[in-house]
Amino acid sequence: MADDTGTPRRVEALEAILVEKGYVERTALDAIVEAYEDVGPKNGAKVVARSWVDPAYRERLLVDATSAIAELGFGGRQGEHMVAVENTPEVHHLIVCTLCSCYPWPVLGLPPAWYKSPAYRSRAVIDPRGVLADFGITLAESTRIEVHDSTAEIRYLVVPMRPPGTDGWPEDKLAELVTRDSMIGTGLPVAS
Amino acid sequence: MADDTGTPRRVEALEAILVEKGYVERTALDAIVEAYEDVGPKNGAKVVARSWVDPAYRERLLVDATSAIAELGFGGRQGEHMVAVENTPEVHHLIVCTLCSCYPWPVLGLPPAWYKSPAYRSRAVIDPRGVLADFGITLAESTRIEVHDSTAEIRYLVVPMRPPGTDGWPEDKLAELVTRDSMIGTGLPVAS
Amino acid sequence: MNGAADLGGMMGFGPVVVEPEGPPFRADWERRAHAMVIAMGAAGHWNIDASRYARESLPPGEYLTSAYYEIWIKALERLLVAHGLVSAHELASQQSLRPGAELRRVLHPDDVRAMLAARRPYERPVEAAARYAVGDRVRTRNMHPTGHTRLPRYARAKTGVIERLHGAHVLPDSNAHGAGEHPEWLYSVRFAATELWGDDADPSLSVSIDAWESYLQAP
Amino acid sequence: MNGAADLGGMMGFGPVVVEPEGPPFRADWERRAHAMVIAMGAAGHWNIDASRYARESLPPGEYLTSAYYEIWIKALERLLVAHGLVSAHELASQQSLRPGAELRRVLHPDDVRAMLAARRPYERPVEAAARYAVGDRVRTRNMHPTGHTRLPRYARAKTGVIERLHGAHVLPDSNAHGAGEHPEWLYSVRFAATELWGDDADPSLSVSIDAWESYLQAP
Repeated sequence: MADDTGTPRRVEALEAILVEKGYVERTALDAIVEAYEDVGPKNGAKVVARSWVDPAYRERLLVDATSAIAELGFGGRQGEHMVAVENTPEVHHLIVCTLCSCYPWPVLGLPPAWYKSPAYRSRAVIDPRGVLADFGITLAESTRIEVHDSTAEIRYLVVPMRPPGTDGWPEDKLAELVTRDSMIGTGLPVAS
Repeated sequence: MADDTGTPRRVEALEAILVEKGYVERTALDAIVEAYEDVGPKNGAKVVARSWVDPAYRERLLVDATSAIAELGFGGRQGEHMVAVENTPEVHHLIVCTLCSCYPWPVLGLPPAWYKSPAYRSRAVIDPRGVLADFGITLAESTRIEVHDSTAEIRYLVVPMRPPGTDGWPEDKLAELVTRDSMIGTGLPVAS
Repeated sequence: MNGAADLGGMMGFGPVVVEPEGPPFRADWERRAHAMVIAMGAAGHWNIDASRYARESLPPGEYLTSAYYEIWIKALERLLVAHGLVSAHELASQQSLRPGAELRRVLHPDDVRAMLAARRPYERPVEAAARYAVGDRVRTRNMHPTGHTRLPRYARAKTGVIERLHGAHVLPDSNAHGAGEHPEWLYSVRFAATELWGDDADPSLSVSIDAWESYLQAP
Repeated sequence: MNGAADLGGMMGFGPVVVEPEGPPFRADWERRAHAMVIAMGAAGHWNIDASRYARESLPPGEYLTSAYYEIWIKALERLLVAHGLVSAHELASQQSLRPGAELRRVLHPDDVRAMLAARRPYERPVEAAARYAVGDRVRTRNMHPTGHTRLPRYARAKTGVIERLHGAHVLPDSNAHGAGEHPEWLYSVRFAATELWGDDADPSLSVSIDAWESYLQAP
């Protein structure tokens, strides 16, 4: 949808204007870009894996996610007020921001394009099973779905169910099973 | 908003395809175009002027507008089920079609672009006084506004109030005061 | 459907751009587009409700950035393709690549005036008596079909008063999808603006819609 | 406002185009746009709610046909102009034509990491006790402000149940317009899909929103 030539030029021109006026330093922009290259769903995967192996941590995560996540060193912008919601055989959680693109940056990184798309934002709250089908996911009809629309500064992290056949796995190997989408609710952990 | 070159070419190409396939005859299209050049708000103005001078006609118009309008020779497509609503010092009527562009073709002709615009369709039902202000109209605060959203095949005609100082005027002179917008509710008759 | 066409109550479009009274077309392609839609409608392969559904089904961004007769022509193209009368490839290449199909009816130039002047009422006889009478309080249903409906979003799950009966009319919700006319009683229902838009709304304002009986329930 | 950003329940956008896990940016201009929005946000001339309001105020057709970071950059341009930091003429000519104004704060490269890692909570102390408790039934207000709000249209005038208390948070409806933080208790409110979407909705589905106390009333 972006104009393939107009928009990059527009952005470049704006940067030049802001720099010339002394409002931004190019190296500050570089530093922001660089900072977000490092942040991604691997952070959240560590949180989930820890909750799978450490019942006390799981408890803390479900009661005060912001603090529990900070224990692992994650936090900051767009993660100030975290809530973790846990999938069970009875309930599946799905996160959306219908009004814009609210997303827990410190644990999942910046959101993928589909998360910000009108297709996802419009349909997640009225037809989540249809949305899950777009992701190749079919839940049991008996599974309830709870959709969380991030309308405030609360950021949600889905704790997916630990896959069967992973007893005794070390935490870092478990973390590899935890996909970005499984922590949004549009996916499941990789089959072990 | 229309692509100034792409759309005319697209329409022309479609016409050529339909003609080549034998689906439409160009002269039939010409005849449709010609037919709607003749139809305009002057028809509705005659209806309104008649209702101003003939109390029995006014009564028939308010009870069964389709038949009353047919008395003057107007009717047909997009005028099958007419309802006339009369402005008074207490109530001002405003017509809109929020869902598309329903409009009483036989009495008002084809709708102006603004009638079909998102700006008009979105705002007429929630902020009609703001819409009227765009048309330069300010009603008394004590005047109630009744908006009619044309969601079915009923087509509405507003009968505006007869301007003061027109006693004894002949019908055809009165009709000249009746503007298109005054029969939609976005205008008032021309001051006499 | 909850498409881009359902505009009542939306914000952000700016002021209405008023035009003086005059010819309704601003370019010749608009005249031809309008005429083609009417001529192909006369062919009898689809009805007015199907046309409206084709228009409101355009992707919302496209709907809102198209001139009105562009919406009409894009919807006409979709209907032609859906009914197998023109192929998508023909539209893309802007030329006819195979002979036309057999149309149910081809509009002849001599018949145009009579066709446009003809009343084609949407009222139908029904056996059932009207369930509601003028003055009755009714509540609109909270419904969000993916198909066509003429109950706008702003007027769903709202309580109003029956203002007029219009007889029984063809139901667009089924007619648009070739599922029959299923005529139902049609009513004007009037709502206080405070019911539609909340306590901050203008108390001197009311809005009526025309609503089929199945859109309504007891309050 | 009832702008194009308020997308919950709309239809016609087609399926979700799924992407594999990977870098969130698809072009370099997206990286720069994102970084500029953050850097100019750090200058302190507007807050996050004002940024959101600038985005949702874009003309709906433009909003829906813009890539997401285009929306961000267009809104940033509007904020810069509204705050007198860049002129519309400078944007149109794509060059700076006069010296910059005095910014409240210029983000230094060395401070970037610390700024991004800092918690900047939106919770505020308030004296008032929370009016509602977990399990209480509440009804959302029917409100249609022209200004910013975070109560989506699909969840207005609907009855739900308090699911969580989040403390008192900055109220976007006033903060977006520079009218103060006016913190209020913030709740998760859960609605049955049948309440939001009617009897035809999936009975196994619920949707929660986070709602400030002034969005709620007794049912």
